[in-house]
Amino acid sequence: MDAILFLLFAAIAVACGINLVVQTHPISSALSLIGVMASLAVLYLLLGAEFMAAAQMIVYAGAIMVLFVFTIMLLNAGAEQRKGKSIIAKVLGVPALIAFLGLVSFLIQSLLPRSEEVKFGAFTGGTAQAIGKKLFTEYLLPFEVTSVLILVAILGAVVLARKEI
Amino acid sequence: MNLLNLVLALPLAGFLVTLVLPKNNANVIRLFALILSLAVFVLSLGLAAPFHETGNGNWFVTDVPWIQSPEIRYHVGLDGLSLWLVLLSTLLTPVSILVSWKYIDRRVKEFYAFLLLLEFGLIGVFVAWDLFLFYVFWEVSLVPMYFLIGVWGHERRIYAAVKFFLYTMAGSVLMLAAIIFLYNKAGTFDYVNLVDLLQRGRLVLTSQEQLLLFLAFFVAFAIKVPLFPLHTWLPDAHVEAPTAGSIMLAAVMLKMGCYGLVRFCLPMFPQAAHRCQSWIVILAIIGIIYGALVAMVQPNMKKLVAYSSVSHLGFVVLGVFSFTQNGLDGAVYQMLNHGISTGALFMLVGYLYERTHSLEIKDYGGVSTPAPLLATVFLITMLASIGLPTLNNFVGEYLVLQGSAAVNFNWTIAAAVGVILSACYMLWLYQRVFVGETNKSLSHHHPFLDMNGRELAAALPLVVLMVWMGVYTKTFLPMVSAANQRIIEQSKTGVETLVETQGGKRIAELRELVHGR
Amino acid sequence: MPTSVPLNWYLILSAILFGLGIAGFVFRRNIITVFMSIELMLNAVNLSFISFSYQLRHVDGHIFSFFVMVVAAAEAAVGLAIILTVFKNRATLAIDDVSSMKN
Amino acid sequence: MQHLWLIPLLPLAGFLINGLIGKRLPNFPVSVIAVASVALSFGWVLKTLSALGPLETAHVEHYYTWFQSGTLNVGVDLAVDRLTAVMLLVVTGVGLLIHIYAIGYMAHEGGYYRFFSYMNLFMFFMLTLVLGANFLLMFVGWEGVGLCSYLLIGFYTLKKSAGDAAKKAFIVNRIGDFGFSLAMFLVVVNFGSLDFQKVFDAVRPMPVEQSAGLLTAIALLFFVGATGKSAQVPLYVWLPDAMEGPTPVSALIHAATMVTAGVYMTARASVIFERSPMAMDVVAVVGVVTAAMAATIGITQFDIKKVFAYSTVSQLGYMFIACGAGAFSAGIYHLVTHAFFKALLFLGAGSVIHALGGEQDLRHMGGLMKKIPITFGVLACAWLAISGVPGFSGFYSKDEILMAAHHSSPWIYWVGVVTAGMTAFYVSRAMFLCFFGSYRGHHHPHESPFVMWGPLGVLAVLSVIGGWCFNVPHYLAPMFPLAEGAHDETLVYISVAFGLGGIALAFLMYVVSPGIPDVIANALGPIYRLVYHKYLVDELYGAVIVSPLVNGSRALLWRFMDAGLIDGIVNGTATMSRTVGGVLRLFQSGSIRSYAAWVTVGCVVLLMVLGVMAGGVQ
Repeated sequence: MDAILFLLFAAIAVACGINLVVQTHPISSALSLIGVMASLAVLYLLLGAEFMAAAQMIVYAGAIMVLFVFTIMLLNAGAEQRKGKSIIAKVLGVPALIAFLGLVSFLIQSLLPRSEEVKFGAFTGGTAQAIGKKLFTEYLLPFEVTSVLILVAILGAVVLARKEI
Repeated sequence: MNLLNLVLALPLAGFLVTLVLPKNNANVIRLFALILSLAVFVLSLGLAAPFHETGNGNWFVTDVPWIQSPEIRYHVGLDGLSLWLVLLSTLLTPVSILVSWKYIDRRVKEFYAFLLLLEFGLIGVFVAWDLFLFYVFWEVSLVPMYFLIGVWGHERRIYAAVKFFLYTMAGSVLMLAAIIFLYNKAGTFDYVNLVDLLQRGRLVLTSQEQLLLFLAFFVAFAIKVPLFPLHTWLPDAHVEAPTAGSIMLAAVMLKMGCYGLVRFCLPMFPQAAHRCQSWIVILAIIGIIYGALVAMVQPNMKKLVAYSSVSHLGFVVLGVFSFTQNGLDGAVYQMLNHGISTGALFMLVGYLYERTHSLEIKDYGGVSTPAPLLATVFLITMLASIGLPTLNNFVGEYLVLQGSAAVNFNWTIAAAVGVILSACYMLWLYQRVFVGETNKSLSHHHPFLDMNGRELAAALPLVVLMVWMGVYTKTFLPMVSAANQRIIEQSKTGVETLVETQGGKRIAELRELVHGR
Repeated sequence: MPTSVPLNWYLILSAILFGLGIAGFVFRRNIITVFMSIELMLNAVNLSFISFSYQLRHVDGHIFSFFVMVVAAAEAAVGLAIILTVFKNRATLAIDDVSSMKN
Repeated sequence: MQHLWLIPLLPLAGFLINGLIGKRLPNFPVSVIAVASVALSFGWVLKTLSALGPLETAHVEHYYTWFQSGTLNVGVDLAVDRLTAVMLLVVTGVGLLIHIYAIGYMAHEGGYYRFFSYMNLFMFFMLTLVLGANFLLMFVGWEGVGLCSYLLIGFYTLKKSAGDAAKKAFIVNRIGDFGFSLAMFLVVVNFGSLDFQKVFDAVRPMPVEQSAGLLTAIALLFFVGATGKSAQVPLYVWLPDAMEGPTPVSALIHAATMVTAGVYMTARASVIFERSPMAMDVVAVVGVVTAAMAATIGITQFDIKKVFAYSTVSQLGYMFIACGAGAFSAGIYHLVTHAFFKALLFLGAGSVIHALGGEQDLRHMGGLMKKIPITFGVLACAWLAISGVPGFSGFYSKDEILMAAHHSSPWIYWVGVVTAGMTAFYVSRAMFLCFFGSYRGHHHPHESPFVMWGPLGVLAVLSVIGGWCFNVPHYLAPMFPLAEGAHDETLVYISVAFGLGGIALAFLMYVVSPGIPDVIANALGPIYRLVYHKYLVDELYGAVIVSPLVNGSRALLWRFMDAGLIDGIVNGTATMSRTVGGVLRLFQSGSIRSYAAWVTVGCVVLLMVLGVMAGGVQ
């Protein structure tokens, strides 16, 4: 059962990934990115990371992708004009990509040959409660620092996007 | 504030004050620089006093901590070896200032400031007993010479200045690495402690380590000497440098390299020095003959004298690496003689340049008719430089050859050929410039004048010294040979420890070589 | 059909997604798409974090990917603001026109 | 304490006075200072020798240590023994006469003060050479006289040939000094000191070396120095060219004193030479070869000074034959008599040239007997002396040498006798061409003033009575034991016969029928031309040594090695660093996509490396 789920959602993720790369219009690649994120959320669940799955859907897919879509809409960015990419890039591009991915996967396979089976429910450590405990004890400092980071990012965004520059 | 610190500090003070002086009237600056350098010279004469009573030992020693974290001390002192080199630099600075009275007309202030800074650097190099301090002064003396060549030089001055700088820098960087390595191993920069540790075997360097350290120091000094393959910067630097620059470069700066060889290479790395003796001596002999032969065919006067310096300093290296008392005494004495005679030669070539603005020999001819005094002074200087007895170079050359004969007579035969060649190219130069009909082109600028009072005043002390050092060496040599005696002891005792690091046969051969017949 | 999947498949998936991210980052011409492929790469990294934390059975991996998410958010905000200003000044989104850094 | 230092210091004082303030003084005071200093020095020599009496052993005076380094201690010490006494008398005596003669000869030449200051400087160095008590002080004088001969040969600064001749003389001398200094190094290395006393005491007990050993090496190297200074076969080329200098210079330096320094040194170091038979043979052979060759060249020359120059080279060869044969006292004896009649010959020639207003070519002279009788009378004495006519000084000393030569190796005797004949021939030829027959010149000759023929007269007297009056071998007996051998009368008659034969032949050819010399010259053709052009030795040296050295070092050493190779490497590193910089610059293209591409390529390479390593680890 787990395998089917994994294969299904892995396939969806890869398909959306390719679609993101191939599509000309940014809006469609944005949507395909949302697809990838959703499938990843499911995989997180498979790996027992409920909080992360939720966070993924809410923060990533919900907030950041909305921001992307909002920007694309705001800029009314049209599809990329195909400025005559050099033929080699087109011809060589795809096979090179496949070769590269194959090489990487072979590499991982050879590096970690006998990894354990992933069963749903084998590791239920990823609950919000466990993460919360760890977050506010061991990782308190990074937590505070990231809050500052977020603040800075907000200020930056506001300053940058001002009218009269 | 003992005398040595005063003699060292005054040029630095002079440098700073000159920079502050008003830029417009040059004479005030020239006068100030001259008076200051004369004062320094007179004071430095006082340095020789204790040596005349006792004959050797270290005097005017000040040993004050300077920097704490890497334990660097301001350890300054004077012994027989460095005494006369200090006096050489304090003597030649006023002479160079006098020589460039009219020669330098633009940016006068900076010129004299750099000259005084150069003097400060040079004196520092010869008196520094702390390796780090020595390295600092080594670099300090490099900078003003770079500007002297680069700013006031002739056409290709930038190329020459950069080449000079990079050559010396490459060498001195190696030396710095060696100094730091030594510091890590011994924990001190102080030369006296280092030699003491090495001698008593408390600090034992493996023979491979010692060889590398020796080579690092040796390359830095060989570039400065300049030894045969590393000499190509000298002719360019000389041709492009102004007269004062040439005098200081030839007379004193080349001695920094030779001084370094005697002071650092021999006592600190005796085994390595003995192992490298043969190929270094061969390089020196090649330098002697090669320098002389190439000097013979130079069309440019300054290049000729520059190559003659390569030849003369080949003698010094031969003397140093013969490891005999005679050879070392001769080498150090030859350093002083070469300073005087080549300094005077460059001064006179500078006078000729001032009159005709050309250094090519073919533009000259029959100068002795319009300028007999210049011709006679040049004759005396030339004779001194080719080693005529009763003049100064002869004693040095004789002792060097004598020292090398004690070790290996073939070296002496080869090196003595250099004495013949030096006569050839010098006489040929004198022939083409001074004898025969007067060349018309000499006086088409303005009439070819003879030496005036100022020029003679600059030349006279050197001529007197040439005769004095040649005839009565008792005022100069005893301190030098006392200092050398100690260095020979240090370089000899060191060889005992070499004994067990190498195979049987080699031991007998080395012991026999060192203790001589 | 095997009932469960070995862990390194997850890693392979993450690598593939990462590769796709790089492809998009390198070949695409539109800044926003490039930006999105970077997000994709970050997601791929998150996946590998979580799969490793599954293997090690402790939650540090999750926290770390949580922080990655936070950073990605901050980065997205600032990045999009920059894209806005670029668009306002240059009126183009193609990467190649934005090369004033040429020496 | 005889204050020997006064002898050399007086001429030095003369040099300093004339050198510094001579320019402003008129001629007369300059000459007074110069001659007075030499005369005082001569007087002091006489006083010292009379005070020291028989001089059985050397009288040494130490003044100060010149330099001291380790065990080697070289002091400024002067010493007088019988050999030095003889040399002192010759140097100061003949020197004084030549100085007086020079007053007249140089009267109307420019640079009067410069000439006399150099002459005094020469006297100082020659006296130091003779008086020196160690090899190094002798070397000081040795190089010093070389310097003065350079200055005086090149006295006429405007004449380029004079300058070149001076340079040639100095360099050839320097080659000789090269040998001398090498010998000194060997002496110090093996005997630890340079003082004559110490070295000779160390050498005396040493056995006579059968094969080439240490002493032979030292002796031969000393002899190289002697050939350089006394113009023997390999290094004689500078002496004929030295005639460019004024005639008093030729007389003083290139006849009487400097060139004899080599013979004096060989006699001084006789202890070493006697213990190496090989070296003695080399000395004798070089002597005889030089004598013969120089005599043949002398026959063909037309310049009167060149004839006498080659005669000097030849006579020096005789002295070295004597030294080679072991009869050092005979060599010194001939040195003394030679100083008299050769100085007289040169000064006489000078007086002839002076009379003819600078004419030196024998072909433009003739019939001067009537015009300048005094000069002729005086020269006649020298002519008979050098030809070995019995009763004159030359006869005594030359026969001593020939006896000794016969005693050691007969073939040298026979070559010597033939050369004696040739000597008589070429001197007579010069005399007949100059004084007999009709006047071929276009000047109107006038007799020289008293100041010139005065010294000539004294020298003439010395040339005549010098032989039996100064019995030098007898005086030097304690130093050089006389060879007992039978004084074979027949040998003397043979040599006298050759001498007179030479004169008669010359008389026949140049007075009776002047046409014959040209006939013989054409008959001999190429041989004559070869000998006339001095066996082309100068050209040979030029081609074999000088030009390859000069051109070789210009093309090979300077252009290729220095400028090409070493500078090439240095500049090469500079240009290489610039090109590498240029390539790297292209990376900063500004386009984000190229950066991205390079980042990816970097990752790929990294991955591959990891893969390889991982593969390896497996």
